[in-house]
Amino acid sequence: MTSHILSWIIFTPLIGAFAVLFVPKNATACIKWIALITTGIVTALTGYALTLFQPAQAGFQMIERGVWIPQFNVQYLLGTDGISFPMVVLTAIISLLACLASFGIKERQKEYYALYLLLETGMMGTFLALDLFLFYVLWEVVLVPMYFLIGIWGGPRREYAAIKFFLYTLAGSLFMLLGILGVYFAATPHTFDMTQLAGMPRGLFFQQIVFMAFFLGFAIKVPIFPFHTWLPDAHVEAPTPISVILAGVLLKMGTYGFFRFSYPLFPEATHWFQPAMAVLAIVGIIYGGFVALAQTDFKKMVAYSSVSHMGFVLLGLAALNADGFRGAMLQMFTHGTITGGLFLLVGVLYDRAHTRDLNGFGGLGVKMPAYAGFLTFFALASLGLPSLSGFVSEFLALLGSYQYSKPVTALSTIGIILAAAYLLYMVQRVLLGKLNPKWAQLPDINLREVLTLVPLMVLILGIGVYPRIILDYMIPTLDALLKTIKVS
Amino acid sequence: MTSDQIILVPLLPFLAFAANILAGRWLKNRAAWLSVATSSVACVIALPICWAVFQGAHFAHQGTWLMLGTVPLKFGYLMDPLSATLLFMVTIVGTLIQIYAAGYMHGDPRYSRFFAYVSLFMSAMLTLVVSDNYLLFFMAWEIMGLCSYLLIGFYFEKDSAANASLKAFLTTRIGDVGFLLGFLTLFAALGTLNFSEMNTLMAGAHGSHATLNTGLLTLAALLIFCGTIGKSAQFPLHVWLPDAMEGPTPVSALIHAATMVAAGVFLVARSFTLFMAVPNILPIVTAIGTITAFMAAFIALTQNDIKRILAYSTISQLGYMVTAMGLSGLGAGTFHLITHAFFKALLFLGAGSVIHGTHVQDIREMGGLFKKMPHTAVTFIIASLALSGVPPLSGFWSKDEILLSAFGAGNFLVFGILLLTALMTAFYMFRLIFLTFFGAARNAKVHAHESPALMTGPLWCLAVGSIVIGIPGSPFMHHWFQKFIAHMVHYPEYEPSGLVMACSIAVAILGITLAGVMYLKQKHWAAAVAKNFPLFYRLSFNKFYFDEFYAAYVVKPFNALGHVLFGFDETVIDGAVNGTGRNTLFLSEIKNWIDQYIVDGAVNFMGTAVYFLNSFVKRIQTGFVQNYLLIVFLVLVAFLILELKLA
Amino acid sequence: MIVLPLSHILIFSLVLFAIGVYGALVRRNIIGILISIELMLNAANINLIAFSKYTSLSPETGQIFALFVIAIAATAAAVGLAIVLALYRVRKTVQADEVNLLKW
Amino acid sequence: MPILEIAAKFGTYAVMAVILIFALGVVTFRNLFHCALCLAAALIGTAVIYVVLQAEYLAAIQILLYVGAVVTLIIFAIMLTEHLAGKTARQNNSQSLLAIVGLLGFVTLLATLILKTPWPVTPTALQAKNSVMGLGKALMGTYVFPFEVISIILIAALIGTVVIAKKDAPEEPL
Repeated sequence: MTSHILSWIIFTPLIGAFAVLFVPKNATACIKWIALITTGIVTALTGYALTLFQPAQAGFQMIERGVWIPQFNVQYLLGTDGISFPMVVLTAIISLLACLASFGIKERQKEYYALYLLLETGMMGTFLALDLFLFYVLWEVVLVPMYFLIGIWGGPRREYAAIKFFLYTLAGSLFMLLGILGVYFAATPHTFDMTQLAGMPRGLFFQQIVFMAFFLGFAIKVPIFPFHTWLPDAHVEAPTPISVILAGVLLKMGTYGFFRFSYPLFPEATHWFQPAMAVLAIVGIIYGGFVALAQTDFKKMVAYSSVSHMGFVLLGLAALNADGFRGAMLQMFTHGTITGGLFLLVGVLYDRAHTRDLNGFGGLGVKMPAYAGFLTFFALASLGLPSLSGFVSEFLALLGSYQYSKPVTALSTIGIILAAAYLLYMVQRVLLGKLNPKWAQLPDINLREVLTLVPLMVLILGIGVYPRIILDYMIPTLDALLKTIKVS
Repeated sequence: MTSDQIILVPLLPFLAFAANILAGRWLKNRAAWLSVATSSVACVIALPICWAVFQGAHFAHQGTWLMLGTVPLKFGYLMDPLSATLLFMVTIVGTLIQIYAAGYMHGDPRYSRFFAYVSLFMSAMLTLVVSDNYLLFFMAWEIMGLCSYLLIGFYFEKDSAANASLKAFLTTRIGDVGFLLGFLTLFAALGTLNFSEMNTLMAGAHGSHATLNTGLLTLAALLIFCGTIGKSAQFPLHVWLPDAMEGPTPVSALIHAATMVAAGVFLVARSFTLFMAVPNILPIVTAIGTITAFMAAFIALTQNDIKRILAYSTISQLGYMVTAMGLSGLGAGTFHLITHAFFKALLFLGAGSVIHGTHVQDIREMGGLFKKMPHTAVTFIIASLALSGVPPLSGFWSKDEILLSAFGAGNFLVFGILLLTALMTAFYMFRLIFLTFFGAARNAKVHAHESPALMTGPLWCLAVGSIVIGIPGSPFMHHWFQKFIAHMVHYPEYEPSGLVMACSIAVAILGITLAGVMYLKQKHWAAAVAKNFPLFYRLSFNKFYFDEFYAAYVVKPFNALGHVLFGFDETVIDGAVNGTGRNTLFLSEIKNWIDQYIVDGAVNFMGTAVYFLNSFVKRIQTGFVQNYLLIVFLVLVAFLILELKLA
Repeated sequence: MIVLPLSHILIFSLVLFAIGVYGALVRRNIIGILISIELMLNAANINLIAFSKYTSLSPETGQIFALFVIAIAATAAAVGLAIVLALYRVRKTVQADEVNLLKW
Repeated sequence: MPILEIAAKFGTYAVMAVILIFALGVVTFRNLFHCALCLAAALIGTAVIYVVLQAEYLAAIQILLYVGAVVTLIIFAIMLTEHLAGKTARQNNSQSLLAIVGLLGFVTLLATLILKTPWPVTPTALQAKNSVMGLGKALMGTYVFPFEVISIILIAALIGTVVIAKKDAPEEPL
């Protein structure tokens, strides 16, 4: 099993999905536990892989190679390194917690959990595939269950949101497919193998074209302004656990793509595109912040805050230096945990009050003290309070971007102020002030919900206090990547 | 002795915080004692170390926290004269205030929560004091901001408290972002965030600016000073502090008078070598400090809320300290920081005691409380005398040092303004005292009573402190304190001047006398002044309209921009997306028409033709299985015959 | 061991098979058809065993296939009769020529 | 040629004839019940032929399975649909003439073919004694896969039969 640990991580959820399919649909308890245990096993496997992972080694590890379509030189090629492994860990944790959070879903549970587990397979595969073709297939695999999960279990405008999400991302991945084919045909011999493709020289013009194609695919997923409008709709309509997955993992697939494919494959184009990337990053940060400030829907506010926070990832990416990269990678991880937690908390409130209108709440801090504590914690983490993980990542991203451009950094700090403004304004509208008598009967957060949040809090606090626990896994790989880009 | 136990100093209150937040429901009233106990132990641990530093020792230790590029970023503690001084002050004042709070907050439903926050604050403040680099300093700084936010909004059911907490956090956050950018700039310029390393670099570069990027350093200093402006409530970001008085009074004493707001001044003191090394920055600091000192004192003249008067007084005194820093008076500023912490904490605690005893905050409803609350009144008057600068109380010595700095530097404009501010300080403090403690009771509904010993005890301790803490910096000890601080970094020192001292004493007595005349003897004078100088009165009473200005020109545009951009999102971007969708639908409808009538037409024709032919052939299909079977069989036979014939 | 010429056995089984086919073609009752099919299968079995006995060096092969055929025949009979019963329940008839849903 | 052998040979031919007669009975009797009995007889006769061909095990199976199980099954089915079978309605449809013609052609053709073909009869094979043990070994060795497939088919048929034949319960949402 050791030699195929990555395959096990990818396909265990699929096995779980099949198991769910063989359970009668009325045995909901059984279905839930199968799903939970499956995601638990995946987390355990990831933990086991963590012990096998060599943090000091820069290249790909635990490689699995198999022939898939020999005619086109397509391989079943898996591997991990300091960029993908933190994402795998994040996916495993978020999937497990979101699965626990899914226990509140009441209708069509069998289909829900089957699709949910399929989704996890897709996500894991996306982060672990090193063959471009395999990557594309798994990238698309994510799309399909997501479409159904939003479209069936979503809110009132779910069809619109699901179709919008699907078409947006599909349009993006179409460009990406073109890019992948371009890379494939330009390579001699034709190959999809990342380990071989990374070192090959390519013409600048070709790089620029294909970089743009990849960029569109990834930018929509991140999402980067102006491709972000699917995000608020999808988030608002999706059921809580799916929002968590969406914010926690799916958005990271875009920025992961930059790290894994765009940068090592097109180093010259990366330098060429650096200014545009930086500008898009600030626009995202500030724009997302301002729009979040204007929201009255709790979930939409968190969704736009994601746009702003993912801007910091982009900022770190645009910096093209060690600190920026570290900040971006760390921000990917921390944003997953923090925003995931915020969405869980929105869900907790929505399950009780059946509304997300921020102006309709007020004074809940009195009735729900524990909930208030959690919400305040995650809001503070999100606004980048030092000693919580969000601060470290934003600090590193800013430090990186500062070395690249001072005005960019100065402008993006507006985002930090805005984050404080919209998050604390949200806290004030929900928790503080006079208790709205309508909510006098709301029960406080329950044990299951607490269980979904506490691991995230531990991560946030742990990374915030001592970020090396995770940064040491990333640094060798990121430094190697930086060298690749700089040398070329 | 090893100095590593210094780590325990911030850690112990943090443990109290963790215990109170997690187990507050069971701890109930014991929460306070947990906080007080940890704080006291921290004090006991800290004081010997401080003493060692006072004797000339110097401790530092660090460990790697993060890798920046290839440079390790090390976190550690640094015990030098500056941090030892603050550590001494913070642990003592903090512990006393917490003891007081145990009495003051008695019976509050969120009692344990309160002490959790206060312990967290203590932990952060102590971390800040002992930290040896900007990043750790900033982290502690931000957590203090959080505690401030949480404690201002402690009575969050009140909308005013909720708003005040938000305002406080956001306003200071603006300064903090400047601070963040500031030390990023510093890192870019120097490659280090460590205070000691910075001091060494600055000292080495002294006189030869060529080795350092002066422009970048100036920018860094300016941005770092933004942090001070936000945290120490300097003009123009001072607006949050008066509103912060919505928090419980011990919080006002601890956070918004003695410690946290002083951290901004401490930041300048920490960065003093930087500020000294770059030109053009100190005048800005002086200007900001002077404007703040004067403006806040001027506003305090007409306020009626007991805590607000004290809040503006705090702003004004912080302005004094910043001015001192700007005039290169590191010793004077730090000295005033310490003395101010004692007497201002005392004032706030006294005010808290008054509020606790009367349940009103408006001084117009008080009066004649001296007899009913003797302990409170006496200690309050001691603190006010100290603040007004009456010798030999502590405030006199420190204020005198600051005035001397201005005088010695030859900056007579600043000297004059500071002197005027001192006059106003004495006036508004004694206006407050005369209205509160003397005269007749103006509101019959107020039934005042003296506070319990748990509260008056700390009052007396602080009163003693307010009296004696000035001694180390006074001529009686040959300005020992200033010389002690000067170990760290060299700055201009001035000979004590009798003229300055005389001016200082004169304005203090003048202010007190004026207040006495106006509020005890000739009571109609106050109204007459207000009437004759309506412009000044209104400016003062309405706090120079800062809040209104910010509301109209900052908050509103920000919100409006948010809505505009959201509208852009909804209409333009989504419009484009949905338009694409709609156009595609339209195209597909055209295609649908073609499909239906042209492509399908052809297909349907084929179908019709086949149907026509089939009407003959279909007769074979009888529907009887055995017919089919027979046909199959016969065909089989036929094939057999055929096959054999061929063979 | 009784030695008959192989061709005799084959002709016997051929006739038996032909009788079965006849039954399958002409019986109106579906059960009758099934019975006739059993006859045909029997004839085939005889052939299998005879061939294996006379020509092969491993006489088991034919027997094993005969076994399989018997097994399949049993299932066929069972399923077929079940269908007949279901049909009877629905249509109240077991006559093949009264069921002509396949008609044009 | 010993007399016993001749007798046995003719006995065999007689059995064959009897089988054919019973088979004709199977396809001609009007009463289905009689048909089933004829079938049983024909099957028993076939078992005798198996014995002649030295397939004793198969003969046993033939009787157990065919006569014991299948015929019983058929009789049950007949009885369940009895009130129709009891009426001795016309049992043959209108295509019997055509069928007979075709069949006669078929039989003639194949019979000539059989007689003309030089069958590669191996005398050694005729002498070989085949044991039940060999049969079992082959079944569990070479033919184990088809054997398993057959068992799956059996179980599927078993379930299928139950599903098809059971009375329709009131429609339940799946």
